[in-house]
Amino acid sequence: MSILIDAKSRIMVQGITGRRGRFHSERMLNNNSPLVGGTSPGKGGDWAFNGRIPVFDTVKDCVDATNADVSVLFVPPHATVDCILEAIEAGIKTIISVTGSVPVQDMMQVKSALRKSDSVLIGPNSPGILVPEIANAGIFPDHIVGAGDVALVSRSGTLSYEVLDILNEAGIGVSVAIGIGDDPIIGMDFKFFLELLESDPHTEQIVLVGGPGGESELVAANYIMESITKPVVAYVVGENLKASIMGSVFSRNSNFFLNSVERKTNAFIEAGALLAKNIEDIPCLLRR
Amino acid sequence: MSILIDAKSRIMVQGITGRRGRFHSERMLNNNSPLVGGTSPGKGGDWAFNGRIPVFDTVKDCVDATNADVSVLFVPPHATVDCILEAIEAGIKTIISVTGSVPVQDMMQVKSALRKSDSVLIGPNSPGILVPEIANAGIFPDHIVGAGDVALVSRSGTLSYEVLDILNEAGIGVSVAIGIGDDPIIGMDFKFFLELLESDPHTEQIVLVGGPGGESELVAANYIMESITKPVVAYVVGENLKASIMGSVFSRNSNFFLNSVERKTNAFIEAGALLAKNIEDIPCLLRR
Amino acid sequence: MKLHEYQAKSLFRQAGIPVPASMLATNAVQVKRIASEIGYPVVLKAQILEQGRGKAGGVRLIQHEHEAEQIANEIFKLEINHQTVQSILIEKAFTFNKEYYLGIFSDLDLGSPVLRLSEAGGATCLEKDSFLNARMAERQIDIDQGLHRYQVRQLLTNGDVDPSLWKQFGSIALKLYDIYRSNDATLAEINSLVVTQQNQLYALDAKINIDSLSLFRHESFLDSIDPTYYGWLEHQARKYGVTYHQFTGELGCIVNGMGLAYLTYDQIISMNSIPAAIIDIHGGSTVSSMTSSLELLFQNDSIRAVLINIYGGMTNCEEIAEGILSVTAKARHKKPIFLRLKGTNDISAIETLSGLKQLQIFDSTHELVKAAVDYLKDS
Amino acid sequence: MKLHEYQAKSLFRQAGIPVPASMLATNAVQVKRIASEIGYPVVLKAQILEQGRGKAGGVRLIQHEHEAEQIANEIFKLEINHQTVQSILIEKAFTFNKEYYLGIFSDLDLGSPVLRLSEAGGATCLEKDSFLNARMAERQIDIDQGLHRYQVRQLLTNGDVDPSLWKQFGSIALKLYDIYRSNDATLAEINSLVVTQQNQLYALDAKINIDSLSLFRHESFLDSIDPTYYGWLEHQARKYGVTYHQFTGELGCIVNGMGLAYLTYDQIISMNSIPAAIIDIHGGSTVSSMTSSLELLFQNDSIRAVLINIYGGMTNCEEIAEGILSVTAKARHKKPIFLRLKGTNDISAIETLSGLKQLQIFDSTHELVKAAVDYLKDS
Repeated sequence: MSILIDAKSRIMVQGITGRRGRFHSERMLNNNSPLVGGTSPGKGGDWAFNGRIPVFDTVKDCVDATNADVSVLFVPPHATVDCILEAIEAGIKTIISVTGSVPVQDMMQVKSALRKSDSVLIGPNSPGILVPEIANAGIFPDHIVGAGDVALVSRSGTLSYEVLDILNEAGIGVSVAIGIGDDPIIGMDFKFFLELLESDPHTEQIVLVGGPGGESELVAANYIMESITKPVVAYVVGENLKASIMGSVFSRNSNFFLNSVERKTNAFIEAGALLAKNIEDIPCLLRR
Repeated sequence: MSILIDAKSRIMVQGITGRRGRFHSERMLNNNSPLVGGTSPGKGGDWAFNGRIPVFDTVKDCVDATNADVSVLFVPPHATVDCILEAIEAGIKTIISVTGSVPVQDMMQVKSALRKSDSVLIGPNSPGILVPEIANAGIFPDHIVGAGDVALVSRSGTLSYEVLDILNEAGIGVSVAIGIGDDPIIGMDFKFFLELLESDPHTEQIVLVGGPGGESELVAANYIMESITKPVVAYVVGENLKASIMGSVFSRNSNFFLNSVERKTNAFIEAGALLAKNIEDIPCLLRR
Repeated sequence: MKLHEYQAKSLFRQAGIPVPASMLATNAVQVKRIASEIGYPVVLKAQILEQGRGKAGGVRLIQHEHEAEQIANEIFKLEINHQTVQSILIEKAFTFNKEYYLGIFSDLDLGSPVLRLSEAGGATCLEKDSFLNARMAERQIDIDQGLHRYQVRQLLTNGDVDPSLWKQFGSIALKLYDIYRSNDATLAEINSLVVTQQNQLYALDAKINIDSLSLFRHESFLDSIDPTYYGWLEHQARKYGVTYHQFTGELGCIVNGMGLAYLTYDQIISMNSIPAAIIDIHGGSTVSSMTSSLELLFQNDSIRAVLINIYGGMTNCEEIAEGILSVTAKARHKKPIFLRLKGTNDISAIETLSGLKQLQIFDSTHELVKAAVDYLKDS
Repeated sequence: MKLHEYQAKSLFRQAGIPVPASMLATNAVQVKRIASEIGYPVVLKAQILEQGRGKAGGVRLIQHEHEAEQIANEIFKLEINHQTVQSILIEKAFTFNKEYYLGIFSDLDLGSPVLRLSEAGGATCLEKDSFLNARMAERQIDIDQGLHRYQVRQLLTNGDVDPSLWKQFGSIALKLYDIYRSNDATLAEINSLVVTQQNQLYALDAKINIDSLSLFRHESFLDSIDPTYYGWLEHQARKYGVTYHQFTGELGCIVNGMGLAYLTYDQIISMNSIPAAIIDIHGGSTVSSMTSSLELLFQNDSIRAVLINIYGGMTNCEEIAEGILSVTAKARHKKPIFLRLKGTNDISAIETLSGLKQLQIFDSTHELVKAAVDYLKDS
């Protein structure tokens, strides 16, 4: 059980007949995620996976027929804004964009549409939401971790696998693992998830994995100080990157890198979070 | 006393130093309308009319200094959308665009902004709001009519003068006269004002003056039937225009003229309004 | 204002909407030369702004070179609803399997653009009944968010359009919307949008109306206004910032505001007469717009009397009086003027006009119209 | 990606933002000829994409013809931060009274464009302290509603800009925003915007960065990518859809995802080593992106070993293995490979790699990096 996705969730996939969409939908079926339908414009009326999953032309058609309330997107970057707006209009509650590398101004339009709606966007460039034993709404590797009471919120997808792997080795299970997305602009930030996790009865401790660039971690640290009572373990990758290197080598946007990793780690320490210096240290910082 | 404007209203003028703005602002001062300030970008800090009225660069500055809550626009058509959006953002409650001939797509943007705000837009191409003995927020001729308990809502500006003149000749005064605007797209329609007038304690009877084109009168007739208990006298100009003439001669938009004057007059009769066949008949249809 | 088909197609071509190869000609010899370049069969299309040019013989298919000049000459001789044909578009003839209608228009009541798609394209689809009977779909567009592909897809799923065409429909609709927005159009329409045997969509016709209120930011369109369509008088009036409505009678009218225009027209018709013209000088008019309008009416020999019906709010009556005086001061301008002048500064305005012999002043629209109509009947 | 000044100014000119007369030259003789055409004094500006070209001598004022060739040659010989000068913009020299900064940039945290105006323009205004100390103002722009003149006016009223310039400021800001929007820029900036003695605003410099994620809809910019700036390897990598980060060491790395790139970098540095390159093949990578990336590293003689750190979610590990096999099958590719391969389909992927002698497989990032760094130290 968890935030955003639970036993009653009904998941659909936008782009279910594409190469990636088909592959990961089939995985979802095999790991017993509650996949109820998908879209592929022009293929409405077909059935995928040996007649198990209906395919629709539009998200609206799929929602009308299946009551889907979570949608996972496997569509090309240029189609992402269109598919997210379609999902918002169709009333999807939780939209997960696995697709990344979405143009910045497209995402600005999406953010504007989100503000006027009740939908939640995870990503773009998110591995999705993993709730062990309930659903793998996205692309988390199967069997990477078991159920438990630690929640993981990570900016990077691959780092979230890395951390889940380390937790699993240490015998720790999770209530939920969320990749908030590692694109220049994403839907929901750390703070949004911290707020949900604070009141989630299935979560006792929180692991937050951040990185360089932007101020999402600083906002999160401030929020932890003010409003989070559950123990938080924070890890920020990129400690050896200097601002000069980030600006030129890992270049996305020079302003974006004004907030250094050091500033972020200090903020977490001040906020009373436990700071993991190395990624391998996370398990021993969790209260056992 | 009246709707939208009362003794506590504070009126400002956007474009107060332009030819029209200066002329009509001075008239407002002379007829004791509560004019408190105006804008003219670049002239902030000046005083107009022998130091009686302060001039500001922006609507925000004017609102901060004078608490203006009504703004009357005397600006060129190409600047209208900009000035209306500025007034909305500055929190002006009642925006009156005397300027007309505003491009259609500009007004579409304005309508969208209005929907997200608490502001009310009268016009464009409106003579404004006249509340005898309180304020002439716009360009109604001075002394055209006295105070009374009949409200006038008219699409055309010049026709509203015509009707007020006729009422005045018949010794009838008004609680308020409103020109809703005669541009292709306007802010508030007949229905909006009918709703306010129904609950206005100073209004006993309503005169509605419509015209060809659009469906605002049809919506109003339906609303009168369903929700208006006060007596309504309706007059729709253009009875001798045929759709073919309107489409080609008085051409604005052919779809716009699908709803003929005859359909509108019939709708008002069905709604229980008293129909004035000629404009001169209006006084004798009002209950004395 | 309406654009000619060739102008609209040029915008389509720039935006990347597929259109058949075509060129414009202004005489029959040109037509023949161009047709040979394009390759027969070709379609000749009269470039006029009236609907129904097809029924009037303004659109002709040419199979062979020897027909070209003669048929072109026939088209150049056409007069369709008082319009003559100034130019012909020569277009590669197309064979197609199916035709659709795709359009975006400004819905003034909604205050939004609307996308409309119909499976009945072609000349008859605009007739009201057939349009309503055909399978069609509409969708309001949020002007802030613009048009998105999924919205086009949603319309397409309501109909019978083959899914292999959906992407093309989406691309064309988005490009049409860009044209609509960037040119301040009130209508941008493809009728018909056809499917070729290669399963490609092509815009066979193109219709674009530009919001005339927006022309200050699209000055290039002002150069392309077709004087044969608007008529010389309407064209002149536009330049002065006033609106000229032409009718067939002998009474020239000047009013301020559409409401007063409608009222004056209503009353003239009620008295069994008909105006020659109604010029709307709009609110806030100036001395020069009054002067120019009055000159236009005085110069027109078929106009025997002038009616001026002004109720000034924004308009300052003194400026109206000044305009009347400056025009009537000229010796050749002696047509009788019937005036009603009320509103802002009316008393001082009427004083300045007191010495004018050709002028009669009235107090109400009704009295004004009656006097003018009676004068024309009696003289 | 950054545009050159001359490219940005060409966009300015098309949009109607006033810029001084200028032309591009690629050799000193051309420079002299163009300077004579434009008329002295002129400014020569090295077209390179690094900041600080002024301090490095890349911007020179030329008063007389006899200096032109020599100074041009001096500029062509410059190497600024490893970049050589391929072309020079020759621009009419301007005398001006005052300079401003005007820019629009994408604020990634806000998820909105931001308009920024500062009364301190010029080369130093970008240095952080001077920028913050100068009078300046910012305003978030609603992407749906766009930028409006009143918003620019509101910024101007905060400052000391002469009101006679406000209209020009408004027009230029709106045009700059159009450029920003229609080209998917992340930055569109005028530094400095100067006031001439005739009280006209001119954009003396122009800087535009295009969102590289949007290049699929701006293909013309792809042709204009400057290979001297991105370097040949970065340029190749872009074509394969992967991102190449160049460093100075001997260990070539391939990872999927920025997080893993940072982690791998962190750990290499912690062990007192440095990578030669990190290639991010992103999530959902394919056999071909893996193959191309590995080829790039193998072809580089300064790279002595390859580290591959993949945790597949979207990425199917089987495709990674296939890529490794296809490259190592070629005889000349025998550099040692240190691999960590986990995630989707990892077991079957690792099975297919079992016979590969040059390959060592590890379970965690830490073990992987340690083994690779130790290898380089020991050999």
